[in-house]
Amino acid sequence: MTLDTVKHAAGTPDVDQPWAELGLKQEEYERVREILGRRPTGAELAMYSVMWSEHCSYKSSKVHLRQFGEKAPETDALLVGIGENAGVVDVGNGYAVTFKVESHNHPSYVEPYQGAATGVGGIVRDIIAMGARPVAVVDPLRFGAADHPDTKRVLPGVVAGIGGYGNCLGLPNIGGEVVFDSCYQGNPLVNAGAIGVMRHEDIHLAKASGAGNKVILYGARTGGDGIGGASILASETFDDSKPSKRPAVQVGDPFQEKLLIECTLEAFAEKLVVGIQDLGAAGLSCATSELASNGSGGMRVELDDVPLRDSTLSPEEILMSESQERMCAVVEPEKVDRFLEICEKWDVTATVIGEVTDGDRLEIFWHGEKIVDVDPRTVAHEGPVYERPYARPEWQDTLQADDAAKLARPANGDELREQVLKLVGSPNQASKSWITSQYDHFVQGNTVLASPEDSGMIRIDAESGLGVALATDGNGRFAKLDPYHGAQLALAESYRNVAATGAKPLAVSDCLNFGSPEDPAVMWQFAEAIRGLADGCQQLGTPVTGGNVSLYNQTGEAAIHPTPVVAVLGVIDDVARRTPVAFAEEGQLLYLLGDTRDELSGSAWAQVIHDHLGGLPPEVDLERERLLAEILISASRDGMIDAAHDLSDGGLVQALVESCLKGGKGARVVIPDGQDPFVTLFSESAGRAVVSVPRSEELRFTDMCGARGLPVTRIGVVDGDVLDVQGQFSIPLSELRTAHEETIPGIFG
Amino acid sequence: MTARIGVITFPGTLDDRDTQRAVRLAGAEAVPLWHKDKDLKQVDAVVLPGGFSYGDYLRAGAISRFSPVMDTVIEQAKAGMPVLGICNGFQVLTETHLLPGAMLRNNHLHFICRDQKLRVENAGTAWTADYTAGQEINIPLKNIDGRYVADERTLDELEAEGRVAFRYLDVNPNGSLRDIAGITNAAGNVVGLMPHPEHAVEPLIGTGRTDGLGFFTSILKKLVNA
Amino acid sequence: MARVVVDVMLKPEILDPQGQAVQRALPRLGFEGISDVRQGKRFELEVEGPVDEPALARIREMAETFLANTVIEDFVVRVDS
Amino acid sequence: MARVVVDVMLKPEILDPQGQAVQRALPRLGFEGISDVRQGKRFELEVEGPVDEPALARIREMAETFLANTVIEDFVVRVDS
Ligand SMILES: Nc1ncnc2c1ncn2[C@@H]1O[C@H](COP(=O)(O)OP(=O)(O)O)[C@@H](O)[C@H]1O
Ligand SMILES: [Mg+2]
Repeated sequence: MTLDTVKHAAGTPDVDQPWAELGLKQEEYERVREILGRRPTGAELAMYSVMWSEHCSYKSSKVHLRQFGEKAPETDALLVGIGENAGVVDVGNGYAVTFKVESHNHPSYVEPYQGAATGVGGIVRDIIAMGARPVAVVDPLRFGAADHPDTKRVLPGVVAGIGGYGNCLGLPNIGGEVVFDSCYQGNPLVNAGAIGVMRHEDIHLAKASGAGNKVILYGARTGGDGIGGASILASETFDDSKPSKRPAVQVGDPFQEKLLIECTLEAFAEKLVVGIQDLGAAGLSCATSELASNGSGGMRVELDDVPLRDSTLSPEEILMSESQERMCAVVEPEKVDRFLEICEKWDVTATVIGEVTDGDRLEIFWHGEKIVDVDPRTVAHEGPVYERPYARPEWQDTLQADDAAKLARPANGDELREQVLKLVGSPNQASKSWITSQYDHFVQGNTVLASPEDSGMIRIDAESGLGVALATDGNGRFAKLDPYHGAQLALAESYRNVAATGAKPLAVSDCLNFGSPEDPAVMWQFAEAIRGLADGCQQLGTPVTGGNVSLYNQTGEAAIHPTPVVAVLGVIDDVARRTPVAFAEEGQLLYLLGDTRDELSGSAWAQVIHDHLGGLPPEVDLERERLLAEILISASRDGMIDAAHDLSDGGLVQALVESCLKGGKGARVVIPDGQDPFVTLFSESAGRAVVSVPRSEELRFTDMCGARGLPVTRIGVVDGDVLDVQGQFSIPLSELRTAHEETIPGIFG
Repeated sequence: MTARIGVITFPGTLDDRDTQRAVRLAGAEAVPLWHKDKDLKQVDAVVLPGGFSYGDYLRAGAISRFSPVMDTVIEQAKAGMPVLGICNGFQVLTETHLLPGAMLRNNHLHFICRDQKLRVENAGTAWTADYTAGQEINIPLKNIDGRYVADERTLDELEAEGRVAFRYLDVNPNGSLRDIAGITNAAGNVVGLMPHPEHAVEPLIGTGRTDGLGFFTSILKKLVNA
Repeated sequence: MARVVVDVMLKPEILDPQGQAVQRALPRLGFEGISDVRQGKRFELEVEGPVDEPALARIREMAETFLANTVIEDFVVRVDS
Repeated sequence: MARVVVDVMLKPEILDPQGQAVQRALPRLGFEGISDVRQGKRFELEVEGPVDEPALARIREMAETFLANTVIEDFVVRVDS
């Protein structure tokens, strides 16, 4: 076997290369040849093919994602925006927070435990790479129907994987979502988010500069993980005798990652790091080309120096391996010894594999021969960009015309009662504590709020009480009915959730889960969702700081519901002022904030009672959301409310049940004059929340709402151990508790 | 003069910084100790905090037990130095045989994180003097290998000698024999338990209760009055 | 009653963090000369009735679909003697 | 290079919920006739040098002090052939 060196490639232009097997299109392969002025070597082909994949290059989504930058609202809070491993936001007192949500959907379907575990590992490395200490994780999840046998395989594995990895890493899990819908049957969505905290001066970027600086690879040894593509390359073209039995599944080692966190933070603290990049998708191909591309010079890498777990790996495989728990740092020569010492202290393998050069090429050597010689920008940042055709699907009109107004509604108190119990016990509305109790909420000793609360909240400065809140939301049903407004509803809900805890929403990250971009209908959903989100963020003044796109979530012709998941980060000056959801004080007054309209299309009620999806989602009024948020934040700061719960899926009655059960107190509720009891209880109108107000604060609170023009309606009082809706029905808390809490363990326990 | 309380960090320890904070909140000085050092830096007592040292690979606590620092801890504990093992720290203490029995996978096989009610059965140890015997406290529990087992003879002996220090109330969260949540050695200086007192020391954080602070005030008083 | 043993090990190319952690600890404990450690699972099944070829075939199927996760693990079924 | 296997099983009197969970699931998956399942660990050690009696004695010691916790577990050391 001859090594496919740059020289060899130049002399053998006609060799057949497996570009198609590696997922490149003919034009893309031609472009690589054009860029290089010759055919690529096997190693170069490996790099271009992974870096130009949809996952790494965003080739279908780029043209739309630009709007997040173009429409970005004016803000002083953004320290690092889109384009880095994660965005960074100023939260005051010299602190900066970085956060991001990512998907690990497909791997989690193949191997739920490891897929989900390595999803957490990946997002956490993005946070470390910014210079921050990770302080919490969240996990927005979507599965097929709860009672489908495959869901019993996937869900417990995913939950155990997220817990197994996050718990072992010492990161409190403070929020997330669990949604069941048969559209996710073959395509569960496993999104994972993380937050990190640092001082402003500790921000680090993925960039290699300063000729002579050393490139250090540290963490796990490189094995044959996740390189299906490279084995095609290795076996079919270059060495037919070699078995192409490389695992596509990556196994996580959270213990190794914990060491990686500690040793990286120690190196940051001693100012040893010039640039840093985590190794995720596309492994070394990505890390070396991105570092070099973002930096000022070139880079030279000796691939022989990469520590291997499997000595039989070919250079192509080493470049493509997705072995977990690895990082790449650029370090000044005189600091290398100290860096290696810190790694040694933490028992982390670390090796100098190359250096920054004053040229502008990325050159990679193997056994002394040059096997890669590229302009790193062409690999990392100048990949193909597609303007995929998109078109509003014909069925959209029919779907929107199929309004929930035609569905039979409960006719009396008894029927309402029955439907309330059915709703709060349905898999989507039921308590998820069987899942969340498998996650550590307490580790690090700074958790102020964790699930089930409207948002998770972490104290970041014990002295001042400064804290951050994070909520994630997405409603695929609404987005299916109207992707533009569906995305805005996800944003509005997440924003409202943050405000409900008393934190001021600051910035947004998102994870856009869609079907195949090659389907114009899906592409339309995608374009609409981004337009909606970008417009919404502009209006709310919360910039998108980063995120992730997951396409091809579909089985055959059937795509998942378009599912933009939106994470909103908020800040609170003093966590002592946070507002929980629990109704804990008897005698406090319950107020409903906002307007309730007859909006049941796409609702949880329509799904649970009628298995129906059609019509238009609830109206979006972002100015109202902003006003509601201001009121919730002021009320929390000034001690006017003791509990708050935003209204979303399941409407008012769902919120009441959750707040009552959490606090162990009942409520007496009166349907406002002239209102329809069913609509009052089940409508999913946006821009609403229910709050519990101490009697002493009633006037001050209602005056404030009145003065600012927010509709406020007294709907009852915290009382007893029954949820009593006067003149309609009454349900003991114990019965609600059974309905709400036994569903999930009943299916998965 | 206040007491110096060492908090050991093994690779994979997670609750070391929280434990240091709890020690400080109680008014003592927290001294970080590193697993590779035999030297205990003249501390008056040692806490082995929670976490997943060495990833809990092989068995929880099995690899840490052989750290250099543990040689000294074992020696000093036998000489009477107060030692508290929380969660993973408790697992390490059983692996060293400073405390009898062993910790196994929870009977339901899941990691569990919950507010756990306990009864303080023995208020005479170095770490529980600020509680009263029979007092009920509520502190977080979080583990996957929390099922305490020992043979019948050992269990009977523990009961007879009052060495069951804490018992689970309301729910046995993991199948521990005789609802045992924590135990002490015969001298009362070495105590181990699965739940986490260091996560219940501030009113706002975690469960919002401060029922765990007593562990740290108990030891402080004992050391300062000694 | 016969005992059938099913050994389940991670495939050789799959990372085995547990085995690695054990191996790294050995020299510290004074055990030299072990160049690799892999950790897997061992199941002991008590089988009612004769352990003939059909019974073994069923157990192999059980191992394949349930005891092992063949995405990442290999297994061996054998009768304990 | 020789391979030595160490099997570690919970002592019979110790409750084995993992084994039980497997056993309980079997009938649901259509596997009848398994009256008991125990789940333990299997270690495969690659030994440099000859696996003679002194080497085995060292491995037995390693199993006794490290690979197994003899408060709850029994172990068996054997040379893989
Ligand atoms: N949906 C999105 N919204 C906003 N930013 C996005 C989105 N998808 C990707 N990005 C940004 O594009 C950049 C590249 O993303 P990615 O390759 O996933 O980063 P990484 O490899 O570090 O995880 C990142 O800055 C990321 O935040
Ligand atoms: Mg990254």
